[in-house]
Amino acid sequence: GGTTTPAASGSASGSASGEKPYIAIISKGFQHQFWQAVKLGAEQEAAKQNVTITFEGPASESEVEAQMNMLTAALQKKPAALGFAALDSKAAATVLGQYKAANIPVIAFDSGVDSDIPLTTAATDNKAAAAEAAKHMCELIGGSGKVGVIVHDQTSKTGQDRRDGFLDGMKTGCTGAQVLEVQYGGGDQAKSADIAKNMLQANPDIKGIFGANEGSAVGALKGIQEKNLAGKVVLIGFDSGKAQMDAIKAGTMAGAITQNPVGMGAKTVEAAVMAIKGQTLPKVIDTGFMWYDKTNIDSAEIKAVLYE
Amino acid sequence: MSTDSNVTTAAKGVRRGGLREKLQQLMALLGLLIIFAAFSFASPTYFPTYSNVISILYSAVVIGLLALGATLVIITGGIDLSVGTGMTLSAVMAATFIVTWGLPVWLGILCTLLFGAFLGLVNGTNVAILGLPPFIATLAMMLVAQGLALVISKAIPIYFDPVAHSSYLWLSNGELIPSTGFPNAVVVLVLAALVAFVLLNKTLLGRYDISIGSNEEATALSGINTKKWTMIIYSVAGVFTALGAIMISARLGSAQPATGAGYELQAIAAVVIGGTSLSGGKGTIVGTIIGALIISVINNGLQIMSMPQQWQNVILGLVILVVVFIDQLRSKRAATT
Amino acid sequence: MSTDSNVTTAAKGVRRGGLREKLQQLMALLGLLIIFAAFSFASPTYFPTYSNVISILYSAVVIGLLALGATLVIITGGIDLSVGTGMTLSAVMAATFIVTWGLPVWLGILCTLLFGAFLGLVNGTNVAILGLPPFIATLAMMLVAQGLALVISKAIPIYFDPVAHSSYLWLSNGELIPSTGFPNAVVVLVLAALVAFVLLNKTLLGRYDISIGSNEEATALSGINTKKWTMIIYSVAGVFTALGAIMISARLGSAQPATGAGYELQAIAAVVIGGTSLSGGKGTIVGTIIGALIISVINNGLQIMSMPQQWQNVILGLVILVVVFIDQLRSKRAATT
Amino acid sequence: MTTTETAPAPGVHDPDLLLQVEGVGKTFPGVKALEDMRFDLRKGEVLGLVGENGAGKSTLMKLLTGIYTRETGDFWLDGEPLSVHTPKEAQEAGLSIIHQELNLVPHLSVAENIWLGREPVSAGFFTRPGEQVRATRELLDRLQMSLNPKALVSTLSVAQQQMVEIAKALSFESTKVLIMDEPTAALNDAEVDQLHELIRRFITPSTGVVYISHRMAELKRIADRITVIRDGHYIDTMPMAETSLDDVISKMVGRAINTEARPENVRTDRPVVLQVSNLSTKTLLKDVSFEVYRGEILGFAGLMGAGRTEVARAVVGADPIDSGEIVLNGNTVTIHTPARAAELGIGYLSEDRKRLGLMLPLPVSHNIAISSMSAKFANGFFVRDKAIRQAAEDSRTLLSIKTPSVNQLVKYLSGGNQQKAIIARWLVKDCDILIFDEPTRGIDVGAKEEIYQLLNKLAGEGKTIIMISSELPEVLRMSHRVIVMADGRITGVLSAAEATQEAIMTLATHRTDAITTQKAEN
Ligand SMILES: Nc1ncnc2c1ncn2[C@@H]1O[C@H](COP(=O)(O)OP(=O)(O)OP(=O)(O)O)[C@@H](O)[C@H]1O
Ligand SMILES: Nc1ncnc2c1ncn2[C@@H]1O[C@H](COP(=O)(O)OP(=O)(O)OP(=O)(O)O)[C@@H](O)[C@H]1O
Ligand SMILES: [Mg+2]
Ligand SMILES: [Mg+2]
Repeated sequence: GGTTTPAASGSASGSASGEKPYIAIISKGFQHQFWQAVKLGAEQEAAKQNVTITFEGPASESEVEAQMNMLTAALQKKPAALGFAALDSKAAATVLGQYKAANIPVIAFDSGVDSDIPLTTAATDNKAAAAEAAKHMCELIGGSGKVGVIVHDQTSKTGQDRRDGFLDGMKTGCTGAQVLEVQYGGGDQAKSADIAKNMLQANPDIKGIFGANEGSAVGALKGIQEKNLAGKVVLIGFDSGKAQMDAIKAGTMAGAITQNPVGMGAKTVEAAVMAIKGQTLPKVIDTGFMWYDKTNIDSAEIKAVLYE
Repeated sequence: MSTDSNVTTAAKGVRRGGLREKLQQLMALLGLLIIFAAFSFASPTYFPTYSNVISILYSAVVIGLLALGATLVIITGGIDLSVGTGMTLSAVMAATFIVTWGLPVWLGILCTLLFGAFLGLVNGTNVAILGLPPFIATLAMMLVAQGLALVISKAIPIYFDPVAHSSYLWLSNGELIPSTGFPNAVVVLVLAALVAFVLLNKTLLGRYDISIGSNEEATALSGINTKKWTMIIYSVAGVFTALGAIMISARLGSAQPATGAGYELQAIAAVVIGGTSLSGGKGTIVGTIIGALIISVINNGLQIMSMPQQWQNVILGLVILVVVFIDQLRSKRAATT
Repeated sequence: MSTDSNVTTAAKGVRRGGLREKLQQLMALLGLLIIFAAFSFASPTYFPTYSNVISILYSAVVIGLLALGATLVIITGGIDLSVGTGMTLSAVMAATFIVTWGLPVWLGILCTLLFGAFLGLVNGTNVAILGLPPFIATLAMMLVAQGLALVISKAIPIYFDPVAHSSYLWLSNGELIPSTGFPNAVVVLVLAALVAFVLLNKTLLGRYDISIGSNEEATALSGINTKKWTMIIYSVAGVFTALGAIMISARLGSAQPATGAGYELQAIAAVVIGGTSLSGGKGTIVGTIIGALIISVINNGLQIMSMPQQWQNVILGLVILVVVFIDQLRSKRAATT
Repeated sequence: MTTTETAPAPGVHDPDLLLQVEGVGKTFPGVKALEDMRFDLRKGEVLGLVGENGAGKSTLMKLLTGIYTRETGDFWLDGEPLSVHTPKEAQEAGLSIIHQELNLVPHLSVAENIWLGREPVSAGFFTRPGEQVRATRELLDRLQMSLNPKALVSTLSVAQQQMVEIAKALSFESTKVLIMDEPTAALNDAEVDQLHELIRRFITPSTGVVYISHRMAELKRIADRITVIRDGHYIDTMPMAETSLDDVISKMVGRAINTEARPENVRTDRPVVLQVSNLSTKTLLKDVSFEVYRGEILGFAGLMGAGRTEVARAVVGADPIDSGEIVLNGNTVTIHTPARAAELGIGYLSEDRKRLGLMLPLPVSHNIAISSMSAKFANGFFVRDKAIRQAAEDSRTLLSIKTPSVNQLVKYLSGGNQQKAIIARWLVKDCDILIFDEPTRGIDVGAKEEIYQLLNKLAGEGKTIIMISSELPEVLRMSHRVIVMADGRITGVLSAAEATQEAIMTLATHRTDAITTQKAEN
């Protein structure tokens, strides 16, 4: 949850009133650790910039309508700026138009918004990030063999981008490998564990598994462990979290792609403040992604973007 | 004392020309107003504004429409778990008809409503003819519809063209009465509620609905074709679901193949908050609409108050408890006086 | 048998727990076996192996435990929508007790079971004392538990220490009988099912459970404190939910505050597939376990067959329909012969 | 000549009286059910309690047994003030009751129902089914009832369920006062005799029975004294031996009633309306064939479980038939649902009003109108509420249904008035063939006569009536012909002239070889 009462700024330039400007941030979720990390970054930056924020998102990444309702409710509070991670950017077009009409600057984050309303986008290129995972997968399995893919969601933009990025990466960069039918575990670790086990059951010669988010990856790890194959199957994950980091250190997971969620949150607030002040912004703020494994997990650069 | 209160509550109460029932609805409305007033007090600047009231109404539309259909089904003593993903599938079909096949908007809408009726008919057949428990029949439909929505859409949202299908989008976002900010979706909900009200209170369908819900076997022995009517009622519920599908896809400008799961519980909650009994035989349309509004007001109000999100569910849960409890108390008291 | 000698067939009636009922369960088991055989035929190399059977059993544990509690509640004529998020909250509490507070594992487990009983007691109180419809009471609990799980865990998973809490993790992953690959979780499910079986069939709790579900008023008129027993039954269901929480958190090595929603429908589906009637008064533990296994086998089999996932739901839905339909047919036939 | 006893004097609590009730009042919304009610029960006697439908008999008994709370009045048991608030307390004080409406738990067995709340247990929690069945067998043996202790109650017929209720009430060792609210409404004569035998054995110098019934002949046989109430008021108490039935009836209804009218013989020149040939079902019926003439009242007699209800249900399509043919007005018809039967002009009034007759939570008017909803009370798809209310009001007058309003929920009516509401349903529907299964169950003498007259009138107008009844006098009085069944077969057809109690009983107990081949499931 964000800070308490929003600043009563009648206009978009809330800073002029002397009170703290209020920035509403609507994300794609709030329950998962990734979003908690984004929120943390946003709150830290807000404290630094002396603004108040609220941070909310629907319970799951398929609740497009719920996100619309949050957008309209936030509009009632007349924020000085909006940070927005769209579940479906076209669906939001109308409401964003209302924000524009009310002169409220919009900063997109996490994934692009298909519209010219957002002043800038602070996002990870999920496709490129997943392609990077595919590159490492190919290397680690020696360029051939069966690879399983467990994705958290087949309809959300992140889920699709990571899936497609990985599949494209494998197709173009790893022609010797055979990628199995993609399975979806909803990010639920227990479900993903069962999926991984069943994949291994049906394909005992699997060489690698890619888990497209933390829940999928940690679940896959459980499945591999329950099959007593820990360390024998190349497992690549996404994002951080204690379980993944421990597994990488222990060698049961080969490595993972991490984004910079804390940085993403911070950049979003920073951009919003700049927008309130009328400063110009770059069209895209790439918050980046990085590959990490046993070798670099303790480096300062990686440590800075991981969360437990 | 258990028996005493059991029997004595049962023992009490006369229906005086439906006066009590009207009173009961008035009280539910009062509950809604109290919640509204509380939020207005907590956030006087942002909550009780014209535009926020419209936000509230707008966000009640889809759940409201689904709940209307669910009311009719629940009154038979059944339940419909498929309204959420059934809506999703119907929305995908609407987009398929209009976007993929290029049917004219009016025809696409008609086909979608028919498709909804078909889904309902399948539920009704499974319940009435195959004799499956409604929970299972509609749970199966929930799973099947969820899967088919993904299959048909290839798990990708289908977008309406803002120009070519502007009339479709207008159904939700447009304003019949210009520059009032009053979206058509709300008008649709009101009209649908009226239709449901007439169906339930003035037609054979409504009479057989409550009769089946009160005692299906006795109704059948009275010479009513209860199977036929059960199928009709589920089909009509399917039409309301399809209407919900049209409204949500018109609002979002697209058919989202993954939304919808979870809507069924909200819709059923709205129905029950509105005073309809899950054991059948009893229910009102006005109550259902009030139930949907109560959920919508609470969600909106807590967001406006910037309540930390994890607390929102806690409070929603508690408020539902309190509202239904008071409703319960009141109807008990009303019964004793 | 002297009383029976002068009675005609018709006058004798049918006994519960009699041959017919046993036959019925045998048939449900047969359904399970048929599905199993079908998958074995479709994937003879990978499906019918020892290790895969263990996978199936393992993945049925959590739903199975939740379904056991749900069976007891459903037999009263109630429903428990809070088993999913109630499990999540209980898991968070288990981790809080053991990891955060550092209680010894055995004490932490005890506290968790008590906490589960407490959640159930709240549900039971809302139903029996406040007279709320079970659907609403447990829906509210579902929302509250979901919120509280996030609040207490600060929305961050709580990890057990693989060394310090190894005995906790052993509860799910360990093998009582070494190198059989047979996880303790399955043993726990079997024991829990035994306990539930004894409770339902050999104790007053079971007797009053059926009696309340069958005719609450007559039960109360017989001098039974139906409110007290309803509260006890919901509390016991809460204990099973907490046991599910312990099993899932021990398996994952952490309490995940955001999972659990949706598990309730699966648990209820398992109960109903197992032949328990949602209108109360009738149900079996063996049926519920078979129901949980049927769901688990279908999920496992379709994944082994690499069925595209959107089709998995469609097929799961259809199989549920067919299984329950055949069950229905059979029990109707059995009733007429 | 009737001797009116002195009414129990207020304030005097005679220790020789077992139970004394004084000044009891109870009001329901819109209804004053009881006002200044009193009666007393002597030690060792059976007190008959009579009154019209809705007079307040059941309400009084529910007050006594702690189900309702009384507003005014006092009870004394053995000269001690009695104050009970729950059924359990009443039980502990020594008051056992058999309710008018069945109060069993359908999904439990006979034994489980009898001992519900008093189960034999070990360690305070574990049931002992063997012990329980043994105790039940003993009890049933002692009561000479042929019931299977392990049978699920839901699979028993109404009559058998009534036997379970009776066994349950008699299973309490400490019972001093046994209250029976229309215990015989579902029983036939043989069973009534059996029940009376049980009652006589129950009576000791320190116990007593309150016996509510609408069957006067029965009261004459079992009751020592009789108390009449009317409209919630105490009227009179008389010794049974010195009282004539007509006297009781006139006190009850406040006027005289002709109880002798008997229909003329059916004229055989009338056409056959319905012909049923070789009807068999999987459950019970074997080769049932009969025909009914236009304007005939055809009685169906038989013992409990003879299959009369099953014939009716099979004919209207409520149960599947195995083989057989139904010819209606010369045309062979197939009837799979009661809806189809209704379409063809056949209506069926079920014997189990609570489970298969009433929509309890709905108004009286709905319960009356439901069958005719589309035919009479709708303009196309839209319902005409005014017409429904009018028809309901008319029925209320015609059958003198006692209710504060036709909008009253039917569950709040007294048992007999509920029955009248269902009869009204079929009178409104205007069917050519009416199958009435135990139509006068729980209906008071006065109203019964009115219903008989109505049936005669309907028959006179050319309607055909099939009347299933376990009350032999009723069958004898009303039927043009009587069909007797036993074990799923028709064992005889008697003309009005041939039909006597003896003839019917001989045929009803006429066992065919088929019985022995039927295997019992156990
Ligand atoms: N729970 C109730 N609520 C409202 N009215 C009631 C209720 N119970 C009984 N009454 C009314 O009280 C009156 C007395 O009913 P009661 O059941 O005692 O009659 P009864 O003498 O037993 O009649 P019957 O012979 O038909 O069984 C009736 O008018 C009935 O409608
Ligand atoms: N579906 C069924 N399953 C098991 N038993 C049944 C079924 N239907 C009827 N019976 C039994 O068959 C017997 C015949 O019942 P039916 O009701 O036809 O007899 P009846 O002559 O009307 O006698 P009464 O109504 O007095 O019991 C009853 O004992 C009933 O319990
Ligand atoms: Mg009565
Ligand atoms: Mg009968």
